Amino acid sequence: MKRVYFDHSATTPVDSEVAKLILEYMTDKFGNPSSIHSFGREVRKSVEEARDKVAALIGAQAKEIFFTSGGTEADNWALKGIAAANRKKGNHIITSSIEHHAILHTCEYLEKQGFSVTYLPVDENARVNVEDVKKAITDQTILISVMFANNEVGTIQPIKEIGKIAKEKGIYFHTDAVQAVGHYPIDVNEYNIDLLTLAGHKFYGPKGVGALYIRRGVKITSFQQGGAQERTMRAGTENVPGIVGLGKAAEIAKLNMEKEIAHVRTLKNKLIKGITEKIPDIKLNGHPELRMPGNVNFSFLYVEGESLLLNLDLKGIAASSGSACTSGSLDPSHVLLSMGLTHEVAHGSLRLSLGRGNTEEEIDYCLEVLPEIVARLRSMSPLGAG
Amino acid sequence: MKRVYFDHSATTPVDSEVAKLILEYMTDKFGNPSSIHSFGREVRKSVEEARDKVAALIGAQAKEIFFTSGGTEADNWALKGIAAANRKKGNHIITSSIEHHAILHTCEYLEKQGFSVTYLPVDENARVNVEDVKKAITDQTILISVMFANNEVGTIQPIKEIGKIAKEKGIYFHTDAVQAVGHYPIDVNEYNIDLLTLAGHKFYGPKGVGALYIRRGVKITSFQQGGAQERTMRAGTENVPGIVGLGKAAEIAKLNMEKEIAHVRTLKNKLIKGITEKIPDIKLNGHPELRMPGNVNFSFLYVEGESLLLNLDLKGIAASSGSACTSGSLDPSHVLLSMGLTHEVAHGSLRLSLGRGNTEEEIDYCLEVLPEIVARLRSMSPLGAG
Amino acid sequence: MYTDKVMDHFTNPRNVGEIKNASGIGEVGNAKCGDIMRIYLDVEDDIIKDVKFKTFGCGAAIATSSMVTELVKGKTLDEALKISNEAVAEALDGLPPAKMHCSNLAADALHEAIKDYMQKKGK
Ligand SMILES: Cc1ncc(COP(=O)(O)O)c(C=O)c1O
Ligand SMILES: Cc1ncc(COP(=O)(O)O)c(C=O)c1O
Ligand code: FES
Ligand code: FES
Repeated sequence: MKRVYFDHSATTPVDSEVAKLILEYMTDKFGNPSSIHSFGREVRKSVEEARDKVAALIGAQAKEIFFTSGGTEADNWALKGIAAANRKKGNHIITSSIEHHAILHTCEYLEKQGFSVTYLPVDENARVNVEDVKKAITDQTILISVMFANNEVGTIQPIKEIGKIAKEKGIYFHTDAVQAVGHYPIDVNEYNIDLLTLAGHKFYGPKGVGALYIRRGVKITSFQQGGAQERTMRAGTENVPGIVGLGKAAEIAKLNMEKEIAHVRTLKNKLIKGITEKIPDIKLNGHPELRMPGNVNFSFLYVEGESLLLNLDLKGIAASSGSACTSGSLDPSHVLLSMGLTHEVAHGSLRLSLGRGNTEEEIDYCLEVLPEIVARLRSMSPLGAG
Repeated sequence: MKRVYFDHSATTPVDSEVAKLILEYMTDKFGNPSSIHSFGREVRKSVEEARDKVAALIGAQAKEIFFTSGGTEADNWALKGIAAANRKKGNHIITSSIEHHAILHTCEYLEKQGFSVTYLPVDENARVNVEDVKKAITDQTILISVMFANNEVGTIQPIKEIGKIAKEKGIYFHTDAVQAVGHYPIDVNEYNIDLLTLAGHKFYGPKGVGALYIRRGVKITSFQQGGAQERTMRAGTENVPGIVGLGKAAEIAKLNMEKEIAHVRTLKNKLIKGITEKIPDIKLNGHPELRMPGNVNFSFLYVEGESLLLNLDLKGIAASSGSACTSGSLDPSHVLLSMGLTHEVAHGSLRLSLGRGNTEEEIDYCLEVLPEIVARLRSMSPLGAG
Repeated sequence: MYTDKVMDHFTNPRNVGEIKNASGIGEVGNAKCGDIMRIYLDVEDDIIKDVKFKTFGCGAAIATSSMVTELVKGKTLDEALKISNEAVAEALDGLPPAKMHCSNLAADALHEAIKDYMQKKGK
């Protein structure tokens, strides 16, 4: 059967050049960068070259990049590390209500440790209001953490404006840019970002490796104790193949970004247009313009997301949903609820996230099968016109 | 030039079968295990099969294995997680003075958080005395953490005896088995181990992945907050290729263990015999019998480790040393000092750690070049017989 | 994730639809968790002559709805009342643990429909 992958926001395949490089660093260049012999020295150099490449992708300096085991670790580190190092200055953190769980659950953890957290609301397009950020600031505020782009609905936040406010007030600004890095131009200096989270597996790099950008001078504690790796800030034998792969993925992303944005955006527009024309009673979730180039998210009224997904899967199409049933929790997506969707409508959401390998034919195929599936499920539904 | 790798305790090359599998899971089976579509389901299954294999290697149940980003994370998690979850029961931890920095520096971190830590001494062979463990226990003791085998001198600790004591007293017992797993038979039930750390890159698996074994019923907090991965105990998108690779490495290790131990032990004995016969004024570090099958560690009096290493490296031989100069710190190895070596003698230590790929010819080659190098360095030394 | 039987009932659900002038209608579930099931009964002489369902929900919700209609068609009301949610899950060769409580409500909907019938008949 034809297999169509429309779930790039969940994870991406590893670029074939990246994979080849990783293979080389597993079997030939397998040394430990802490070793002083030739096996160690050759990989130490490669790790530093990868650091340069990751830094270049976001306009940072190499010394400001610290490799982690992924986005979740970097998010945990940013929040807990800033909290621990700046507790004397204050105990208040500002974030948004639509962050990834790696941020939200870490905030809940910090609340138990005595920190106080403001969860900013969002509008119906999932955007944070810059005025709300200003109003939330107190003399206790030590950190603002707002994601660059949302993983479910793709909405891009007013990062530049928030960065400006944070800078003026002397408050650290962290952004979880896991969904944006490699797919959208980012410059940490232009945006006044102090800390930034990225993860390899969201832009054709390997799983199990990510990075935290920490602006020089930011006060933060180390995350894991042990050896002196990552300039004593993150102990543990470096995941050399992963790091080298991340570097390569960053290099490729920077090189091809414009071309890929154009490609993915064309497909996205075609898909949105097709769905809108072919299927009644739907709602586009997320901001109509300020959204990630590859993100398509619709709610199909009277229909539940998991059954939609399973039907698409039977046709070979891989997608994702904000329905509770896909996550094993009771409530549907906190993002969709924060945007003001009712439970029913949130349950009927479908995310199709496009990537560089997708084609027009795949969009056509999806536009062929999706209307039938929605119609069939609606004919079974006790809700709505049904 | 001939390149000889005698630094398997630092890291190992990835087994070629393991590497092939990892490649497959980067490019073909690249799904996110949390996804419910076919790309997700196929890898979810592979992750669980890998868990079975890792569990089988140490006699655990699959549900007791939690994947981490490596040995350091697992060590940090074990100590901090037990400390946080059992603080009401007590605030005392027992460990040894020759642990890896991933344990020692985490203990120092916990001391700053109000915990009290006993660092047990070791004898001249780097062994902990079981009576010392007993004496150190107070009614506040919540955890004993003693490594299975030491990374520098290879000494194997009285794990079974310590496990018995811990069980009798109702105290949790953690062992950092990073050096032993895959190279030495371990059964967590026979040894009464409650928590065990392992790392893939020490037994021909990938870097950037490890595991913490947590016996069912042990009270421990989660390590990273975020998604519901690893049964909510360790958030973050699973490093699927790494985990699958770790599983394969575990399977291979279990299958070949006896054969490999025999192979490596033969080489080790030949190397120890050769060095002893050919070079005067040396000292074998670590226990003469109770040591890892592939570990050779000598101090060469009147000689400094880094210059020894660099000279060996020039001849293509990769080794390691307990000299301060190789680690960037000022003091030489805390392990060698704890064993009672003087600073000078500790500085002259050389570790040659053998692996499955090494050959008799490589041992012969080393026995050919090493005596010359030592003699040359000694002729330059102001110390000793010079 | 789902057994073959679940997938069979999910992809080819039996007895989907409504019954005009049904003898009894039962509805359970709530939108919060994402499951709403409605069962329609046509009862004659205490025997379920016909049964139909409409369901908004996940794969498990649709499959259990379909299965329960198959189980009760032609049965007496007493027999139908004895069918439990667990029995429905079992008839499908089991459900994933997370789905057992959330979407395994089809027997409840059936019982509600029978109750509705009884009330209408003034029993
Ligand atoms: C916005 C966002 N933040 C954080 C994460 C967590 O990253 P990872 O799962 O790679 O640890 C993800 C992806 O899962 C994400 O989409
Ligand atoms: C005994 C021991 N514990 C812990 C570690 C740390 O493991 P990793 O560097 O893979 O995080 C190592 C290896 O470096 C080790 O030898
Ligand atoms: S001998 Fe030179 S730094 Fe130690
Ligand atoms: S619809 Fe939510 S679990 Fe079934």
